[in-house]
Amino acid sequence: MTHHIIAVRTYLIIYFALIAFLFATVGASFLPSTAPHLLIAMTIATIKAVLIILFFMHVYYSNRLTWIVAVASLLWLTLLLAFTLADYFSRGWLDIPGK
Amino acid sequence: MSVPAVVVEDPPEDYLQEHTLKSWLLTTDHKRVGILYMISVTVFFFVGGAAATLMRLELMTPRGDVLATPDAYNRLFTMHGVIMIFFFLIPAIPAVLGNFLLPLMIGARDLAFPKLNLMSWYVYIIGGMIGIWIMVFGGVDTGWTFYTPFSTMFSNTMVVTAAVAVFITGFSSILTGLNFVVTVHTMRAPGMTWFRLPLFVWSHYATSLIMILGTPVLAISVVLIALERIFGVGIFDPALGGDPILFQHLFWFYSHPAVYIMVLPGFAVVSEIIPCFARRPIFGYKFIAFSSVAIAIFSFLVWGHHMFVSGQSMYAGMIFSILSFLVAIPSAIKVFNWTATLYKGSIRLDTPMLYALGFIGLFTMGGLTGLMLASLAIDVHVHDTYFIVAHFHYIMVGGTVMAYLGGVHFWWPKISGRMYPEFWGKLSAMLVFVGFNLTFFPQFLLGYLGMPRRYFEYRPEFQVLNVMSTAGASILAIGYVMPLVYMLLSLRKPPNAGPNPWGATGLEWQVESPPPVHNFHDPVVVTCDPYMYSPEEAERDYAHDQHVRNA
Amino acid sequence: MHTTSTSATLDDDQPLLMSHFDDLEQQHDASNLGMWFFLATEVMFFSGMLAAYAIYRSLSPEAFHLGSRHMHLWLGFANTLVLLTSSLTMALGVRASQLGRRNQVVWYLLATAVLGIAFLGVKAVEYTKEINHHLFPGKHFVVPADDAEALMKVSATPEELHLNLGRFQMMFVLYFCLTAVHAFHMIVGIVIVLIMAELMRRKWFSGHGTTQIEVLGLYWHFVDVVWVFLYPLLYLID
Amino acid sequence: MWDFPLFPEQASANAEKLDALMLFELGVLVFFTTLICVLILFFCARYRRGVRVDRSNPPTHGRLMEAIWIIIPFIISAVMFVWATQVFYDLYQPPPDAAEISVVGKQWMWYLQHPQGRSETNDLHVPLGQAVKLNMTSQDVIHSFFIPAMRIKQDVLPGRYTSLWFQPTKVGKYDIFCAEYCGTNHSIMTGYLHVMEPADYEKWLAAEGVGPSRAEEGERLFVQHHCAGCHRESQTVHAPRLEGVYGKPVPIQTDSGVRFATADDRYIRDSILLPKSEVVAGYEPLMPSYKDQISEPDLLKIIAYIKSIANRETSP
Ligand code: HEA
Ligand code: HEA
Ligand code: HEC
Ligand code: CUA
Ligand SMILES: [Cu+2]
Repeated sequence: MTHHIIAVRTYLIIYFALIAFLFATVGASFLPSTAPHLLIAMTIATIKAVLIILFFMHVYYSNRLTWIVAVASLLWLTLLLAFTLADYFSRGWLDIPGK
Repeated sequence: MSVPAVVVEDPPEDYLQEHTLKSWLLTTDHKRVGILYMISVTVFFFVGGAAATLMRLELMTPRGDVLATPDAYNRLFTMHGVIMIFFFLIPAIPAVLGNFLLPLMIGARDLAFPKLNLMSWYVYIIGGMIGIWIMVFGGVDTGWTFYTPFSTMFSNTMVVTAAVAVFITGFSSILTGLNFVVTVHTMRAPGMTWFRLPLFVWSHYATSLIMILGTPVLAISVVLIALERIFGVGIFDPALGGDPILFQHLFWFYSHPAVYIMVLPGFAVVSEIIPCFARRPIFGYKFIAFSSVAIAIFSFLVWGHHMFVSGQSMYAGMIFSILSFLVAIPSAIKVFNWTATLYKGSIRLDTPMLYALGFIGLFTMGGLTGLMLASLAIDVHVHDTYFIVAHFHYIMVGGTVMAYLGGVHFWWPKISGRMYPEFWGKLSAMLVFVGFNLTFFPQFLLGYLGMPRRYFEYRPEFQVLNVMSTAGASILAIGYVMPLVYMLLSLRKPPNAGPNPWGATGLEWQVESPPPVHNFHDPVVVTCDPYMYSPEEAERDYAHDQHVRNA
Repeated sequence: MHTTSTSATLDDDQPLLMSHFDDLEQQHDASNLGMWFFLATEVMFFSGMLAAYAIYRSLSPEAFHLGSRHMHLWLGFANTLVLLTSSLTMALGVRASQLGRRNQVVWYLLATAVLGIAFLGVKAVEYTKEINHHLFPGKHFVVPADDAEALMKVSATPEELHLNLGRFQMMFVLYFCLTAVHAFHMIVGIVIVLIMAELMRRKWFSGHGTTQIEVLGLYWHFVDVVWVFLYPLLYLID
Repeated sequence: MWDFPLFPEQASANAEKLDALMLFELGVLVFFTTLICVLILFFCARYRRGVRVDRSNPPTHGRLMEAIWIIIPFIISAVMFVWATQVFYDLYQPPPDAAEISVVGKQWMWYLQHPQGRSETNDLHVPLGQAVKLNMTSQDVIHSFFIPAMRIKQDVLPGRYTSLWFQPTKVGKYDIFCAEYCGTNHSIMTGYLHVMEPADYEKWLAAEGVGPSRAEEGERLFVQHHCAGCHRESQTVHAPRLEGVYGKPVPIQTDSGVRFATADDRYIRDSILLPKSEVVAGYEPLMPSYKDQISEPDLLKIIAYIKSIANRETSP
């Protein structure tokens, strides 16, 4: 039962990085409307989430199984989104109502 | 690291010894929780079966006559579906046999979270009570699929209560799954490597993955239904900007994988019974093991095959269709491997084996009709007809219920310490097989003829086939009541089974029956692969026995 | 939790081993893994609503855009800040418990709970504002006049207009669902944090409660991660 | 009693194509089921305990065997998929000369409207050989339009259109079913498809049948054009209920104050075509103009509908 004990310094660095990214998201939302807002916002959110998961939740120091569980749960979320959206986006392809 | 000293007062020897009600209701012993589940799912099975009986009676004639109103019929099939699926079949094998056997099979003293395990039973019972409450005080008439906007805006029955019941029961299934996965990962005995696990454990592992990843989606979709009804906000109602198809996506994202929650444990049981009664190692262990996990993963990618004519895009339909074919292949692998396991065996046709062989035949048939449904054009015709009803009863009743009964007969000596009467066992297995086919085979014909499902009244030309089906159902009913009776009667005798009546391998057979409270007396170390049977040795023993008997 | 077996030595630093585990490492791993799998179910629980969000937003971007203008961007910002900070205090709490500093753990947990409550307070303020503006979906929902007009401009046919008006409400339906479910998780989290703090104070846990606090930390950070996504999705559509 | 059907009638080209595919898949089913059952019975007989046979070295795995029984099902599946998808695809390629019939499902009946103007409920008359395309929508819940003899089915959704087509090849009377569970009387939401000789069909068209009344059709249009979305369950939009409006004085917002206008045919027509001209007091001018969107005959039917609910209470 050996814990990897993370230095306070690391925690603080991550924390301030998170804050910086928070400012970045809000800032980005004021960009002119031509910018790819959704993309930027989601990229930043993902980075933030990854930082929290890796360090606050110690995944970076954990065994492979924890990695797999963490990644798999996100993968499943994507599967649900991808396949459902695939239906909605391909609906207009055929010029037949209802297909 | 030093292990702290543990002072345990001498526990009572076998797990059944304590008799107080409290000792049952507060138990954290996985074996006792398994028994609690066994009693409760049996009750629900007969409640659901009673609903089926009434439905079959109603369908004897084309006009509505047995039940007073179509609403009564609609409530019946909804309750039949909800009870059979959520309160019977999903918990049946995992929560009864899985709970009882999983720790024994991997050489653990209990599941990783014993209290959570007991809690899952209580959660299940609360859900079940709400379910019974609904039946008594009004019922639900949406079908077990809860399709919107009927369920949210039009039905004036107890949909919200039903949503709550399903939501709660879902949690019990999540807890069971969580417990199993963690147990398999962390609590295997020394030497119990992944490829020494009995296939029962592999299948339950795969089942648990689906429970963990799928059930929450069902939970949120019924929550959304409840919210939509309570606040009138139209998440799925086109009148308010919603899309009813979205509900179907969310529902089937769980409910398709859920059909594998129902059948994988059946595979688990059959994979134990077949090698034991063929007295030889199972053929293609790794293929069977991996195909379970493959099914668990790919089952999440085919849900749209329930929606081919729902108005989903044609391209999505094609993707879901081809993926459905692909997910059928791991099932094919299993069927062929089981069959190959009979080759060069020394086969005994005891009751569990009869059930297991019945399972293979009926599952094959149900599965192959599933392929017809996965074929887009055919599904257009047979969708929502009795063809579907026949398909899923072949797999769920012909398949899983058979496997469950086979498993109960197989492990009954272990669970109770007593043998059941072999003659009656065989008779009931045959009755179930015959009755089953008579009930559900005509429904394939009805379906292709075009009789839609969930019909209270139907066209007169369908009557003959319906009468056959009802006749079959009554045989089936006898076949199901019999084991209940003789199993209960067998409890009156003193334990007579001995630790290993079948001469099976597997850790659960190494301890006495019923097993001791802490499962094992000495630390377990596993040194060999599973299913180390030898047909030749079995033959020699048999010849010897015959010899002794004749002398 | 610790009645099944009694430790003879009662060594403070040594966690108790429950009778069905072989050793402490196994016990610790099981708890940790259990929480991770539980979090996987949580992800899927949110994913149903996120799927609804993704679909409706991609079908009616204007409606969602207009809806999000009614969210209180700076309140949300403040709340994100609060929540990130609470994650930091939680992480430090976990660290303290790993080092066996019980008093520190109590204080960090209290700080976490206070920040969590602050978050809920701000959320409550937002909710009141929205409800007062008739933006709570249901019978009393009113599409503000200028939004209705804006939607009229982007809709080619009456059918589309009708749809867009519905989708405008949908934005709020999803906003309330997502944030309420998130808030519910916060409430559960805060209650547990407070209970744990009290138990820590009473030295109830063996082995400094490290396993318990770690597992709690995982849950708390997860709730934080959810918010990290919700904030841009709900407040920052521009 | 014993002459009951075992196979549904074949009354369209699609039915023939589909049955061929079905027979193929049935062959696959029979083949594999028999194979498995025969093998099981054979092994059980041959290797039954006590029977003297060679049981030495039972194989425990076999790459080749596994490969065979993965690849063969795979190939068969691929054939099924391609074939079925082909038939399915054709089901969504209506010929350009198809007659378009509009179908509206409603708890628990079908409204059918022919292009020539004649409409009927639950029965559908079509001429032999003429391709027919159905444009379908629902007024309430999901229904599903199902003609077994044509082997076609399609869900009918509220708030959206779906379509279906068929070409009848045999004169006769065939079942129409609602296949999606839709509430109490789902099982009697049925009807008949009458496939007629073209000449008979012409005669039938000419005869004045008893279709739905104008007001009933008006109600259908009222839903179809989304009026009901605002005027019935006005949740997102604050719009007046139309029950009991016809013939009553209506307060109209003007710059200076409120005046009253009587809700007669003219007023209703203007409200639909030029809604901005007279805005009811207390409401936002949200109603879109339906100018050029609704044909004159339809407009009359809608007005007839609004008239027909003149005596109904305005529900809260
Ligand atoms: C335990 C439950 C269970 C299981 C395991 C399955 C397994 C399968 N199901 Fe089934 N299904 C249901 C329960 C189940 N189903 C239920 C309850 C419904 C209806 C729900 C409702 O609407 O109420 C349904 C509905 C349903 C539909 C939707 C029909 C419709 O509503 O229109 C479809 C469509 O594709 C389908 C397909 C399949 C397929 C391809 C498999 C496959 O996994 C089958 C795989 C097995 C085999 C293929 C047999 C073994 C193989 C061989 C012997 C070798 C030969 C193989 C090949 C040639 C490939 N099922
Ligand atoms: C595990 C799942 C499961 C099981 C085991 C069964 C078992 C049976 N089902 Fe089930 N069925 C479903 C799951 C299941 N069903 C589902 C999901 C649906 C779809 C619902 C929907 O459309 O929403 C369905 C629908 C369904 C229909 C279609 C209804 C319709 O669409 O209109 C029919 C019709 O025949 C039917 C019949 C039967 C029969 C005869 C049995 C038999 O096997 C039952 C045998 C058991 C008994 C006969 C019990 C014996 C005991 C007694 C008789 C004692 C009675 C006691 C008292 C009266 C006190 N079922
Ligand atoms: C997007 C919402 C919307 C749609 C769609 C809509 N209406 Fe309206 N309607 C309104 C509103 C708001 C008013 C009140 C303001 C006004 O008079 O313009 C109104 C007013 C009316 C009135 C006058 C009511 C009275 O009390 O005098 C009639 C008649 C009417 N609508 C008929 C229809 C018909 C017929 C349709 C469909 C063909 C339709 N509406 C579609 C929103 C709508
Ligand atoms: Cu309409 Cu069923
Ligand atoms: Cu499925």
